[in-house]
Amino acid sequence: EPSANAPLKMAFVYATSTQNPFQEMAFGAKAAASNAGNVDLALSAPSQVDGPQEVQLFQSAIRNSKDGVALETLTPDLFVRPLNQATDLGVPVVAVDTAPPAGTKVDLYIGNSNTELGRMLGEEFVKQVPEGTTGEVVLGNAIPGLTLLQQRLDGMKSVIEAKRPGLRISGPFDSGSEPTSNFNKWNDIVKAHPDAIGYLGVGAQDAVSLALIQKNTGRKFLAGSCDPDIAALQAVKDGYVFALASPEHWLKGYVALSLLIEHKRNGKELPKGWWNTGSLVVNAANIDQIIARQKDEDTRKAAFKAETDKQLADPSKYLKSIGDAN
Amino acid sequence: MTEVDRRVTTTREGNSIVGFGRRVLRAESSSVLIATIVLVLVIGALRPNFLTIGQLRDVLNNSVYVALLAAGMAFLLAMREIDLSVGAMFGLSLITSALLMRDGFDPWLACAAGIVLGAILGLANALVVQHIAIPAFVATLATMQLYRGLAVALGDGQQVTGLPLEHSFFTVLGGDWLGLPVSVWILIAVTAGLTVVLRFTPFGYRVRSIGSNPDAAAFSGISIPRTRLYVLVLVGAIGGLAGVLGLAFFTSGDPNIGTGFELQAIAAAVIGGTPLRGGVATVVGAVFGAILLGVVSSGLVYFSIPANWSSFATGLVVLLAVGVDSALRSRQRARESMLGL
Amino acid sequence: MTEVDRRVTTTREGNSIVGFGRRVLRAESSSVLIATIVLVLVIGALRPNFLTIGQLRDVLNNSVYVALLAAGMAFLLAMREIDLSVGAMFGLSLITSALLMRDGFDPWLACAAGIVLGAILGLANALVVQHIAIPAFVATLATMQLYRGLAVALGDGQQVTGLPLEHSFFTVLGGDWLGLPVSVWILIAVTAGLTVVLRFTPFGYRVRSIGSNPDAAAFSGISIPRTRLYVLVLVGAIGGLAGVLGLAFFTSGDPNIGTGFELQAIAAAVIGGTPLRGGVATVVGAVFGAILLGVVSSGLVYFSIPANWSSFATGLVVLLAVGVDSALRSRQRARESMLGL
Amino acid sequence: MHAFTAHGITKTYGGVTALAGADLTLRPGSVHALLGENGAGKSTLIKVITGAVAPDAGTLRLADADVAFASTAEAAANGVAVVSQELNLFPDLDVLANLYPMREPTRGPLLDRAEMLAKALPVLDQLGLDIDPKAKLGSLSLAQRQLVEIAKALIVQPRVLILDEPTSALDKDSSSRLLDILRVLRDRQVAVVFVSHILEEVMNLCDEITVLREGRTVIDARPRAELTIGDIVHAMLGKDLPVPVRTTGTPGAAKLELRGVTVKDRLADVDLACSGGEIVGLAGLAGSGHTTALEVIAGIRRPVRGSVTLPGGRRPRDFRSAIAAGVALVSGDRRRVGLMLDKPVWENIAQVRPVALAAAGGLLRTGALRESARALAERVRVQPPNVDVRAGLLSGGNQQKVVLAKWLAADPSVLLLDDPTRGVDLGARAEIHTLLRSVADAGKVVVLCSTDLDELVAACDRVVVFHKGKVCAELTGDRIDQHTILSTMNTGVA
Ligand SMILES: Nc1ncnc2c1ncn2[C@@H]1O[C@H](COP(=O)(O)OP(=O)(O)OP(=O)(O)O)[C@@H](O)[C@H]1O
Ligand SMILES: Nc1ncnc2c1ncn2[C@@H]1O[C@H](COP(=O)(O)OP(=O)(O)OP(=O)(O)O)[C@@H](O)[C@H]1O
Ligand SMILES: [Mg+2]
Ligand SMILES: [Mg+2]
Repeated sequence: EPSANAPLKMAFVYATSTQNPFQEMAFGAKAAASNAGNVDLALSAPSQVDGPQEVQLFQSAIRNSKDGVALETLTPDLFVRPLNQATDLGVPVVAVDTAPPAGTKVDLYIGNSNTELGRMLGEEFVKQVPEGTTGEVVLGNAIPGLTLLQQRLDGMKSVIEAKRPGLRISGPFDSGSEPTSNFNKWNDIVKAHPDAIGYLGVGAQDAVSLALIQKNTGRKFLAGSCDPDIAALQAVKDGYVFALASPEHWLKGYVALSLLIEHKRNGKELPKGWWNTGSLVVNAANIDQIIARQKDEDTRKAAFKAETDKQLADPSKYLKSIGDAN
Repeated sequence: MTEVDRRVTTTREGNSIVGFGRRVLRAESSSVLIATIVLVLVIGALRPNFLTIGQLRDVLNNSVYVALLAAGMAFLLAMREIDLSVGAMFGLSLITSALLMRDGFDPWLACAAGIVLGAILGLANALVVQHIAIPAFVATLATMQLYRGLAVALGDGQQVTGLPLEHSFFTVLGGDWLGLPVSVWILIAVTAGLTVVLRFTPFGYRVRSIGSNPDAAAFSGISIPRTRLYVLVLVGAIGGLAGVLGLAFFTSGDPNIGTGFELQAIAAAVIGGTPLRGGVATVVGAVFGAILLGVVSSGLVYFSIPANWSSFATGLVVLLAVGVDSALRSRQRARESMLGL
Repeated sequence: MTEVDRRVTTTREGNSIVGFGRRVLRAESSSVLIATIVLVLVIGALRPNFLTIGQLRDVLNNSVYVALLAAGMAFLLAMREIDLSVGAMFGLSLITSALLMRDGFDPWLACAAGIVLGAILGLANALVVQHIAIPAFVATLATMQLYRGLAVALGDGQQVTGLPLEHSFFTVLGGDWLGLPVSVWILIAVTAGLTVVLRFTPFGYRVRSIGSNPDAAAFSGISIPRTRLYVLVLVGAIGGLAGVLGLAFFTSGDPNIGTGFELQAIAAAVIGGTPLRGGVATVVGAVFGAILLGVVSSGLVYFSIPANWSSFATGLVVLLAVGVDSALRSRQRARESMLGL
Repeated sequence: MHAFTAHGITKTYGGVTALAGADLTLRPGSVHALLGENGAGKSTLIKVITGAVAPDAGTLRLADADVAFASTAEAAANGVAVVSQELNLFPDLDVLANLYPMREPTRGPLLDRAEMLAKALPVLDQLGLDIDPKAKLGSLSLAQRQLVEIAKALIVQPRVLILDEPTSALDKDSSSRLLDILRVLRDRQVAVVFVSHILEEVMNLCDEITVLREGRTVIDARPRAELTIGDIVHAMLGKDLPVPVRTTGTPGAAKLELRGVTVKDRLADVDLACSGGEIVGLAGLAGSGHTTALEVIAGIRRPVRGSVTLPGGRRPRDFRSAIAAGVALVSGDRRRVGLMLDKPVWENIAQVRPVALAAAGGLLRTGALRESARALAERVRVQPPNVDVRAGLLSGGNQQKVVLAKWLAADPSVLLLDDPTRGVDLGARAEIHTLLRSVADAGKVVVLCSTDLDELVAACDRVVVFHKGKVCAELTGDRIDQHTILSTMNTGVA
C-alpha cells in the first residue's frame, strides 16, 4: 500500500501527439493535475492516429497508472476488451471525446456533442447567407471513416437543409488531413466547384487551407470549420473564415482528470453518464479573446477557470445519459 | 589435403543435434531476440511494474498483427519484393468479416471468409503485378489505396459494431489458452509453419533462390511469376488471418484500422534480420522484430515522457535497440570469418 | 570484320546529336511523361474545366515538394538505399525556419538555416548508418520518428504562425516568375542540376555503379560509405530546400506537415522509372512520377467522388496510370532489344 | 545411334547473330569437344540444347525423339545436365540447397535433407571438394563454386552431360580429377560435351571434336585422331595462332617490395621484390597464400606484420589508396567483383579512372568515354566491338577482356592479375600476353597469379612459388616449366 502522500499515478492516453485538438485535451489534463498537485500524470499517444497502437499504450497505462486513466480516442470501439481489462484491474477509467463502447463498464463519458457542434457551425453559416439564396455549398471531410467528423457533418447539413433549402449541398469530399494534402485537395475542390458560395470543413486544418486559398487567389468565399488551431484562429481574425466551432477540448481533459483525482483522493464517486462540456463558436466577435486564451498553457488555465469551477460545482447540470451522446 | 582444407573441414559440424540447433539459431537471427530481451530487462530494471506477466502478455498480444504481417513480408523480401497493401488487406478482411457477422452470418463462416478474402486480395495483387508488368511495390501502392478505400466504402465510413460478442468466435479467438492469448498461440503456430516452409520445403528454397540470384533461378527453371503469385497469395491469406484475429480481439471493425501497418511490418522484418536485397529471410526474426517495436512503444509509457517528446523518444529507443542488435550481429559476422577475393 | 560485327555497326547511332538526344530521352524515361500527358488529356476530355492554365499550374506547384524529395530519392534508390526520413526532414526544416523567423531572424537567413539543417539531418542519417552499421532503411525509420518528434517538440506541438509575410522571402519564393511559381522554377533547376550530377559527374556514375554491383564497385576503388554519406547529405539538403519552399508557400508551420511524404516520394521515383534494385535512376522520371500522382489526386476532385470512395478511386486511377506507363515502357524495351542493346 | 543431335540451330539477338545453323552430334560413350573462339556461339548452343534459350530455327533430338525443353530443369529431368559457364548458383543458400534446383528429393511435403546429403557427399568427395555442405555458397572461392556447379550436374546422373568451360577456374589438381571423372562417365556410356580453351586438356580427353566459328559448325564431329592442334586452331580462328613476342624484360626503376609480410593463417614472413619491366608469376596450391600476397599488395588485406612498398614509396592503406597509388587488380571472378552486368561495356571500362578516381575531371563526357573505351576494347579484342552492348550479354571470354580493359584504362603502375585470361580463347590469350609484355616494357610492375601453369610459363620472366604461406622457390629462365612449377608447388622444394 503506498503511503498517503505518495503522488497519484494517473495517465491520459490520447489519439495522437502531433495534432492540435488532442493536444488541447492533454493541456487540460495537465492543468487539472497541476492544480490538484502531487499527481504523477503520464501522457501517452501514438505519433500518428493509430487505433491498435493506442490500445497498446492504454494497456500499458492501466498497469503503470493504477490510480486512474482518462482515455481519449477516435476509435472507441476497439477498446472493449482493454476497458474491461482496466475494470478487472480496478483502475478507474473515464472516456473522453468519444463515448465508451457498449459492453464495457465505463460509465462516465466527458465530451462535447459533435452533432451540436456541426449544427452551431451550420447556424453561423446560415447567418451569413440571406434567406432564399440559391447556389452550391461544398463540404469536406478530412478523415473519411472517422465517426465524430461524420457527426459534425450531419449536424451542419441538417441545419443548412432546413434553413436554406435553396442551397445545393455537394460532398462531403475527401479533404485530406496532412497539411499539404489538405491544402491541395481544397484548392482543387475550389477550382472544380468554382461557383460555390461556401466551403465548409469540420477538421482542424480545413480553415487554414481555405484561408490560404482565398489569400492566394484573391477570391472571397464563405469558409468555416471546427477546432481552434492557432493558424485557424488567425484566419478568423484576418476575416477569411466566418467562424470556427470549437469543441473546447481543453475542458474535456481538465474535467476528466479533475474527477478522477477527486475520486481517488477524496473517495468521491465518479458521476455516471455523459458530461457535455459544451462547445463554443469563435467568430469575429470573440476572436481576440480566444487568441489571447490560446496563447500558452497558463493563459488557457486562467481563461477556463471560471468555466471549470462552474461545471465542477454542479455536475448534474451537465450530465445526461450516455445513450444520448451524439 | 592442404592446411586450409583441413581448417575448413574441422569447422564442419556434422549432423549432430547441437550443430543443427546452433545453425538454426544463427539462421534465425538470435540477435534481435537478445536485443529484445535486453530492452525488456532494461525497462524492467528502471520500471519494475513493466516486468509483470500481464504487461508482457499484453505486449505479445498487441504485437500479433504486425508480427504476422512481418512474417509474410519476410517471404516477400526474401524474393526482393515488397507488399505495401498488407495493412489494407488486414483492414479490409477485418471489416468484411465484421459486416458478414453483423448481417447474421455465422461468425466462424465469416472468419473463414475473411481469410479467403485476404488470399483473394493477394491473388489480385499478383495478377496486377503479372499482367500490368509492374513491380509489386508500385502495384501494391495502388491496391493499398484501393483496398483501404473499399474498407471505408463498404462500412460506409462507419465503424462496424453490434457483433455477437458472446459467440464462440469472440470468446475463443479473443480468449486465453494455457495462460497465453489464443492469438499468440496462433502466431507461434504460423511462425513455426512458415519457418518450416521457408527452410524445409522446395517452395522455400525457390523463394530464397529467386532473391539470391534471379537470373540463375530463371536459368534453373524456377518460375518467378508463379512463385511470386504463391507468395503474394500467402501474404494476403496471412493478412486475412491477422484481420480476423484483430476482429476477435477488438470486437468491432474500424475502416482505418491497420493504417501504417505496412511500414511497421517491413521494419519488423528488416530489424529482424531479413535484408531488402533478398535471398535471406527469417520468419522468427521478423516476429521478434515486431515484438521489439511493441516493447519500445509499451515500455515508453512507463516513463512519463512529455507528450511532445514521445515521438522523439520512440525514435531514439528504436535506434538504440537496433544498435544493440547490430552490435550483436556484427560480433557474429566477425566470427564467420572474413574472405578475400 | 566478321558478319556479326558489321551488323552491329550499322545499328550503332554514332555520336550524332540525334543519337544523343534519343539516348537521353530513353534514359530519362519518357514513358511516365507520356502517361502523365495522357492522363491530363483524358481528364480534360471528361472535365474541360481541368484543362485551365491555373489548374495545371496548381498541380505543378503542389507537386513540387514530393517531386524534390523524389528526385533525391532516385539517387538513393540508384544505390539500393532508401531514406524514410525525408518527410520528417522536410517538416523539421520547415518548422525550424518558421521558428527562427518568428523569433526575429532574417527570413533569408532562416531559409539558409533550414537548408543547412536538412543537410545536417542527412549527415546524421549517414553517421547512424555507418557507425551503427544498419541499413539506411532501418536507420531512417528511427530517425523519421526522431525528426518528426523534434518538429513537434520544438514547435511545442503548435502551428507556428505570425511570420513576417510581407518579407521578400515569402513574396519571392511564394510568388511567380515568368508565369510560373518560383518554386516550380527551382524544381526545374534542381532537376536539371541533379540530372547533370547523376549523368555527367564521376559522383553520379559512382552512385549508379554501387547500385549495379556493389562488390564490383568496391573492387574498382569506389568507397561505398563515402558515396552513401554524400547522397544522404544531398537528400537531406533537398529535404531542407523543399521545407523552406513549403514554408514560403504555406506561410505557417505545422508539425505534421510532410507526414507520409516518404512513401509518396519513393512511389514517385519508382513510377518514374527508378527501380528498387538499383543501378539505374532518372531524376526527370522521379519528378514526373510526382506530377503524375499530383494529377491523379487533383483530377479526381473534378469527378465529385464521395469522400468514402475517394481512396478507392485514387488507387484505381494510379493503377491505370502506371498501367499506361508500363505498356509504353515495354514497347520501348521491345524496340531496344531489336537493336540488340 | 546418336545420344543427342542438334541440327541447323539458329539464334539471333536483335542485330547479333549468335548461331547461324550450327550442328552438334553426340554419341553415347564419347567425350565430345565443342571448340571455338570467344563469341563463336558455344554457350548459346548449349543454352539452346538445355532449354534455357529458345532457338529461332533448328531441330533437337534426344535419342530418337524430337525434344524442346522448356527449361534446364526439364532437360535435367530427361537426363540432359549442364554445367554452365556463368555459374548459376545462389550465394545466399547453402551448398546442399544449390545442388538440387527444382529437383530436391522430398519426403512428403518436406525436403529430405538427409537424402540430399547422402547423394551429394560421394559426388563432392569424387570431385575432391572438401567443404561443409552446409556452408553458405557465397563464402566459397571461385574454384569451389565451380566444383559445386559441376557436382550439381553430376548428381543428376545424366545421359548427356554438357560442361561449358568447367576447368577455367580450376587448378591443375582439380582439373585432372574432373577429367578422370569424365573418363569414368564415358565408360558408363554417357555422352559428354566438353567446352574448353585449353587444347591440352582437349587432346588428352576428347574422342571427337566439333568447332564453331561465327555461329556455324566448321568441323563437325571429327575424331580427334584425325586432327592436329594446328588444324583445330586454324578452324577456330580462321588463321594461325599468333606467336607471342617474347622479349626478356629489362628491370626498370619502379619497384614493388614486400618485406616480412605476415597475415594470420595465410602468410608467414614473406619477402618479395618485383621490378618494373618484368612479369612476375606467383604460383601455389589453393590456400598456399599466393593470392593472399596479391591481396596484401592491393591493400585488401592488412598484414599483421611486415610492410608493402609500392613504386614511388607509397604504402597501401586500403584498396582505394592502393588504386590511387597506381595499383590495378584484374580478377578472374568477373561476374562477382569485376563487372556491372547491366551496364554497357563503356561504363564498365570507365569505372576506375574517370569514375572512381575522377581522373578525367568533374564533368564526364559520354562521347569521350565511349571513344576511349572503344579504343581499349579494340586493344583487348572484345567481340563484338560495340561498347554500347550490356556487359552481361557478352560471351564469357569477352566479359573477361572487358575486365582487363577496365584496368588498363586506369594506366596502372602495378598491374596485379588473378587468372586474367579465365575463359579467354587461345588467340586472344596470346594477344593479351603480348599486351602484358608491352605494359611491362613500359616500365610497369606486372604480377600474375594463374591456375593455368601454361600461362605462367608463357608469360612470366620469373615465377615465385608459395608453399604453406611461405615463399619456397623462385624459378627463372629455363627452370620455368610446368613440371618444375608443379612439383615445387606440391613439395615446397625446388
Ligand atoms: N542475350 C544475349 N543478347 C545479345 N547477344 C547475346 C546474348 N547472348 C549471347 N549473345 C552474343 O552471342 C554471341 C555468342 O555468345 P556465346 O556466349 O555463345 O559465345 P561462346 O562461344 O560461349 O564464347 P566464350 O568462349 O567467350 O564463352 C556473342 O557475340 C554474344 O555477345
Ligand atoms: N579460415 C578459413 N575459413 C574458411 N575458408 C577458408 C579459410 N581460409 C581459407 N579458406 C578457403 O580457401 C580458399 C583459398 O584461400 P587463400 O586465399 O588463402 O589461398 P590462395 O593462395 O589465394 O588460393 P587460390 O589458388 O584458390 O586463389 C579461400 O578462398 C577460402 O574459400
Ligand atoms: Mg561461352
Ligand atoms: Mg584465390
